[in-house]
Amino acid sequence: MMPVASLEWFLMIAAFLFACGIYTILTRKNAVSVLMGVELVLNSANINLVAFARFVKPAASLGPQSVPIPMESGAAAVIYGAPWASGHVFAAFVIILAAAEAAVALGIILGIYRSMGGVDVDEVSALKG
Amino acid sequence: MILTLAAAGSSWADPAFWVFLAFAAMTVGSAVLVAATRNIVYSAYALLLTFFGVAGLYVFLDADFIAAAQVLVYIGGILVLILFGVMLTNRIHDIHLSNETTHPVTGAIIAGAVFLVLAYVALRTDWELDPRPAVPTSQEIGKAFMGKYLLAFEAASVLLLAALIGAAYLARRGEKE
Amino acid sequence: MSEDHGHGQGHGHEAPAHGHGHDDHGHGGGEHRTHFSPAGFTPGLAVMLLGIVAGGWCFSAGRSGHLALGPASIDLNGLFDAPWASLVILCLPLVAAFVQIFFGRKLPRNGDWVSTIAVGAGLALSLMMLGRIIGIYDWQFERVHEMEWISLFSRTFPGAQDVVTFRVPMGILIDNVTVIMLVVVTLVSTLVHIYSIGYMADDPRYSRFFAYLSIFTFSMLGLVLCNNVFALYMFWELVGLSSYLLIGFWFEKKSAADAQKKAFLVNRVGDIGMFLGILTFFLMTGELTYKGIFGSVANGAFGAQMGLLTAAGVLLFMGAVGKSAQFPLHIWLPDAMEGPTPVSALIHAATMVAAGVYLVTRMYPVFTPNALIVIAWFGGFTAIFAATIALCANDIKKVLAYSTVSQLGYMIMGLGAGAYTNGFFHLWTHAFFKACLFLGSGSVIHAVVTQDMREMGGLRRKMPITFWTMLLSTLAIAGVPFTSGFTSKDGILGDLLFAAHEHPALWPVVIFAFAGAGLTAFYMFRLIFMTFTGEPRAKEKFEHAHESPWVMAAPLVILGSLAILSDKGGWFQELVGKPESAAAAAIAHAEAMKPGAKPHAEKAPGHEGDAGPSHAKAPDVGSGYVGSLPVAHAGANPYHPPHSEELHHAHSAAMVLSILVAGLGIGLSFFTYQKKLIDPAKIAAAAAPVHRLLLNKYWIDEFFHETLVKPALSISRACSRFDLKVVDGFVNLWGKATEVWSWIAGTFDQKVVDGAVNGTADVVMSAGAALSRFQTGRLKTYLAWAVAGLVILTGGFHLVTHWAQIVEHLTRK
Amino acid sequence: MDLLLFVRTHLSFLKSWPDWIVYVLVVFVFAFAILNTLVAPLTGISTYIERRLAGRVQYRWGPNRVGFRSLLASLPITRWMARLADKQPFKFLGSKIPGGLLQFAADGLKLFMKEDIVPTGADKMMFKLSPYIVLAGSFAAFAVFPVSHGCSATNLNIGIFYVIAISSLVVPGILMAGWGSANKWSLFGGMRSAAQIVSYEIPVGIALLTTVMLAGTMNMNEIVTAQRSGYGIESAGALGWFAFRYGGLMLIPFLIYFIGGCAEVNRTPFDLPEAESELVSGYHTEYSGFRWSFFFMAEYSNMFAVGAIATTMFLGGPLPPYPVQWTEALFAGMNPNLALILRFTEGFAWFFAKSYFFVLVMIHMRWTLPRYRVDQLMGLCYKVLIPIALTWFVIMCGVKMFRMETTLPRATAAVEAHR
Repeated sequence: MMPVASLEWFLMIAAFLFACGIYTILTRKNAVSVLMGVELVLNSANINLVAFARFVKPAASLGPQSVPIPMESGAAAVIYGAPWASGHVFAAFVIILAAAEAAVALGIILGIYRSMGGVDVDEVSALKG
Repeated sequence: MILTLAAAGSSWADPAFWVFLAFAAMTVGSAVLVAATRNIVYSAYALLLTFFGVAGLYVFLDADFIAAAQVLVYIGGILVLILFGVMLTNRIHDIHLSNETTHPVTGAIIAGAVFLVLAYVALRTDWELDPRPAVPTSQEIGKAFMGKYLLAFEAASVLLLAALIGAAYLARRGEKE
Repeated sequence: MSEDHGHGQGHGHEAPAHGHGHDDHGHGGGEHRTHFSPAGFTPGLAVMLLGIVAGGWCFSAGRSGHLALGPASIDLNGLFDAPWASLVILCLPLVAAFVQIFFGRKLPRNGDWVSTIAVGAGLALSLMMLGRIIGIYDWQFERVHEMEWISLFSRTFPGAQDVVTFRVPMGILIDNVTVIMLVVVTLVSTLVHIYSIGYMADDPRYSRFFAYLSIFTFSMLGLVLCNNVFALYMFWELVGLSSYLLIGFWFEKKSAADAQKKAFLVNRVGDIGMFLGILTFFLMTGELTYKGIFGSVANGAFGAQMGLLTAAGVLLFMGAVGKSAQFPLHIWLPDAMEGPTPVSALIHAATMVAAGVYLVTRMYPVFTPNALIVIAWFGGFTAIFAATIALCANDIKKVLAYSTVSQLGYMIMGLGAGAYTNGFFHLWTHAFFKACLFLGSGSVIHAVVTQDMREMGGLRRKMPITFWTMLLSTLAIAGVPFTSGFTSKDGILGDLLFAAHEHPALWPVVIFAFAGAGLTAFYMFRLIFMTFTGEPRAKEKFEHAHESPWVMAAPLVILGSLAILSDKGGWFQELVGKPESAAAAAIAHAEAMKPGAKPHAEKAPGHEGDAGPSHAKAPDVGSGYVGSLPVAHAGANPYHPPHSEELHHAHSAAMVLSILVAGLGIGLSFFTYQKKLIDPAKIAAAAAPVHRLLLNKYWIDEFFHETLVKPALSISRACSRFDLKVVDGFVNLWGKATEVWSWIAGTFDQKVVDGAVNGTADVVMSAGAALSRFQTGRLKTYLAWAVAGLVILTGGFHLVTHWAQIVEHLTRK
Repeated sequence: MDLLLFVRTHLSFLKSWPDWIVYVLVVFVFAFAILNTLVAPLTGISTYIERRLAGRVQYRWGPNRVGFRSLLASLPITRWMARLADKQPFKFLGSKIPGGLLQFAADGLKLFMKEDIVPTGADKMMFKLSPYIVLAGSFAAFAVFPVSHGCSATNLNIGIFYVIAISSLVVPGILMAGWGSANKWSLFGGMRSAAQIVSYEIPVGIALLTTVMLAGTMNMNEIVTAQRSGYGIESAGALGWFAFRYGGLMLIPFLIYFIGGCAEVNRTPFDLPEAESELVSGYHTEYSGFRWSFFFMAEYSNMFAVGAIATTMFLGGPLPPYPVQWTEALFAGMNPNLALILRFTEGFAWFFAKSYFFVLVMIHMRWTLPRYRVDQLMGLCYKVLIPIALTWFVIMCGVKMFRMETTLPRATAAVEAHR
């Protein structure tokens, strides 16, 4: 059976999260809240990925579930997993990257805080042309 | 727009749908809080709610593994990091950590425009759906990780290691100076 | 054990095992010198006997198929059906090596016991396996445990047919050859470990030495156990690496460091060939496992290109040439004697140099007749060649080194001539007596702190155990009857004679072989006489001489007795059978492809060998071994070949001849060095050029230096000169031209262009100043612009294009 | 058996009711019932045990005396009889009646009675919200524990992963408490605790991952089923438990898990967050009365949860040490309902016995071991536990790959066939 809500619901929620994230990134001065905005954006992307993986018919280019290969000792097969699993895998990758990104970003923010005594991203404009 | 959503085959009679609505409302509302509150710690905890709501949405998408991963990584890891960041980069003693905003109007305009575009795309496209029963996902995800995406998987592990070292280095350097 | 270790410590002073870069001749600075006292040996003997009993127990346990522990009894039938036994044998030394490297210094006794016990356990298991295969008693016995190691795929979707795969299997192949090699490696390695406890005592890098020994043992075992050429190559290189480490163990000595580098580089030369061979086989057959390669070669993977198959075989053999120090690449082995003597015994006598022979044995089915003839020629020439050099060498270890080279030549020659079993059999016997000889020489060097035989003599009285064990081994290597060496060497010679009947091209090799046998007997007994008998030439050294501590003597005794006993029982000839030649099948394929060609393959030793034309499948029992099998197993080997007449004749002839030449050599050396009837100096003077030739080892090193090193240097020098003169000159010329032109251009530029340019520059500058206000350096601004652009690109574009529909749609709602 | 499924199938009178009522019933009523019949008593019993043990260890009489025994002993009739028997009353009477029961009740009463203080300057909302989050985080894990044979509140196929994930909800709660109650010590305590829990999740996760890898599933019921047999023996009993499988190799992950678990529940020797000597009382310094008791309950239910996870993943969950197949064969002959009840009771009893064993061990640890230093704590986690856990995970992968425990029996037949 399909989920109780249709695809559009999830897409709309994701879009809203995305907008909120963009707004947060654009308007906040505090670097940490900018980071929060980034997390929101990533989450919305994740929702889209998983939603598509659940609802939409997977493309043929995602390949078969498994490919048999000959082996001396018994038969074997290259397992590719179900085609729709790709969406989930991408979502998992996004989560992994988010973790890495948060760690590094916090490190950077601490460095900024130490060096310039504040975390206002508007003061951090060394790239000014 | 809501009309379109309502039309998009959602059974208002199903209690599960109301639970879904509750989760959606939680997600959206807390996202607004994240964007709007003056107090940064509040927005951090609003973010907690958002993450939790998103996890709920994953459950409604039959993505159990991703839901658990969401809770584990985002709430258990990233949110804690963010809270640490907040508490380390602000004077502790004042409760009402200021978190002022700049150019809210511009931001609102741009964000609104983005939302409109995305919503338009989401609602106007006719997606090629395939109705299929819900299956436990973790096994398939594991197969995909170990099979098709093995290289990406290893690369991700290396990236995590690099991030670990880099973060530790960045955080430590201040002490040396 | 501990006080005996102290005993060994006491001698460590004058042992050449000095870490601090002292030369191998060391300094004779020892105060208290205990001469050989039997009392000191009693615990040693006890432990030794205990070890022998334990080994025999393991062996018989494997033989009977169940390990009786008091009431309980473990069923050993499954020994080969699971990889764990082999894996334990393989991994124990590795673990020991790690423990040694990381915690060696902290452990009691610097942890020598860790490695020793690890290798000893491996020996016990290997003996069990040996017993098991003798219990099973099937010359075709084989077990493979394989797993997928690397597998890469091309992703051409959809459809699985066109998925190109590159797969490297990793696995364990256990058959009789493997098990026998396991026993050789672990046995010699264990004894050498024990020996080193005494020999390397109070070396500053004591534990490190044991770690290296264990690493070597590990890689050698891996080389023996693996079931595919890929892993074979890996462990091959690992073996080379550990040999590198051990040769240069006293790297403070420049000579050792040089020898180390030399060994490594020379081996590389061979390995390149081997690698090319492996690649050829992989490209042609797409297989990496032995079975796979043989199978697809037999199925005509090479099509009609028998030349390519021969070339591939010879390329593979190049690896063996490098490792087993065959003629062109033998130069590293004598220099490798710079390493500690246990290393020489373990690596450069018994095991590693045998790796080449093992390679040829393992890949035997893919060698075409022509390749085999090439191999036989290489081996035979090396045998005689090294033997001649050994005649004039005065360094005791050098003599042994050259004898090793020549013996390896024998093995290779035997394999090339189709004496599969006896070639491999000679590896087995040679491992023991040559290890014994080396350890004995080590104990001699340990006693009189020199390696020069001219300063020795009359040591028999001082060190009886060393003398007797070395004498036994010398008898064996000289091929005196009733010794192991006699059986194997005579088997090789007999098969060689037979093959020569089949194959005229092998007659010179036969000459080489017999001459080499005689020479071997001569110089080996020369060594014995010069070292142990007669009057001591260097008095004070003789005074200092003493028997070695039992940790060094016990291995000598065991190996010495094995030098006599290791050929008895005839089980070997029953277990090691010549495999079916894949090359023959390939040739048959090729013949089938071009009809009307005369079947040349029928007359190839590699094809049907010495077991008679009708028995290509039969195991090689060339040395005429028939009986002396347990009756229970008499029927166990259905492949027992009928005796072919000419084979029998060949073997009786070979026996007579070899005994003759051996006796001749022994007698000569007896009269020369014992009775002094013949003065070697006179002969040397008589044949001065030959003597000089031999003394300088045929100037091979110089030859290589002249032909390879110098040309390389001069070529590079020439290249650099060319680069400096011609290329740079050209460039500089252009530079000049450019300068001139640029001066012209410059004047034109300043006068004419700049006016225009400055105008443009002003415009650009103002524009840039205007635009640089966008570059606020704030991330947000950039993001804002980016997102706005996105929105405009998507939404705006869509609005513009689909305006009508949108209006219509909105109005419909 | 899944709770929703169970209700939908077994309670037939619900069939006629509309769907959403059943839903609400299950979600709220049953969950509520389970929490109040299972979890709250758990914490109660744990506190009771802790009090008594602490009393014994510290030689405090109260916790072992305040109870029916002394009540009875204080009655005049009792005194009179005691005088008759010339014995001390509490020795004389009710040696069967356990003491200290009332202490537990008194604790509860005290907690009810206490005034609920919200410090001025504290962030009201945070301060009030955090206990609920912490409690929810620690109780939510109970949803998937296999309390008896194949019986858990819900049969999640990612069970253990869910437990690890949901229990990380505690961390923000604790930080919330620490930050909300405008107090340095609370904040430090909260951050310490958060850091500690987050760090120790790694070795714990890896240790559990080892079991998951060996069992091949994350579903806790299936993990329990995987422990019914081992060493190639069909009905292996305790031998089949993962802790004792593979020749005891798995004892190391077991130990690592238990150490990490103790650290995750912030108890001595890992109770840095509430180190009285340094921080007054850690993140719940400012809390009092029932709010405080929420943290209290959360701690005890966490202890039980750690025990339950250890039981399920390493000690066969509801499986008895004797081969469960025996009792199954025994029950097979009975009337099915009776068999169902008996079987349920057996598993339930064993599960709780094992889990409480761990609770006992933790309590003993608390009253016997001194406290770690912060750097020692982190060093233990990052320099000792994580490397060992990782190494062991790889080792167990190898062990599983070569199927060491099943090769030996297979071998003989092959050689016999070969000869």
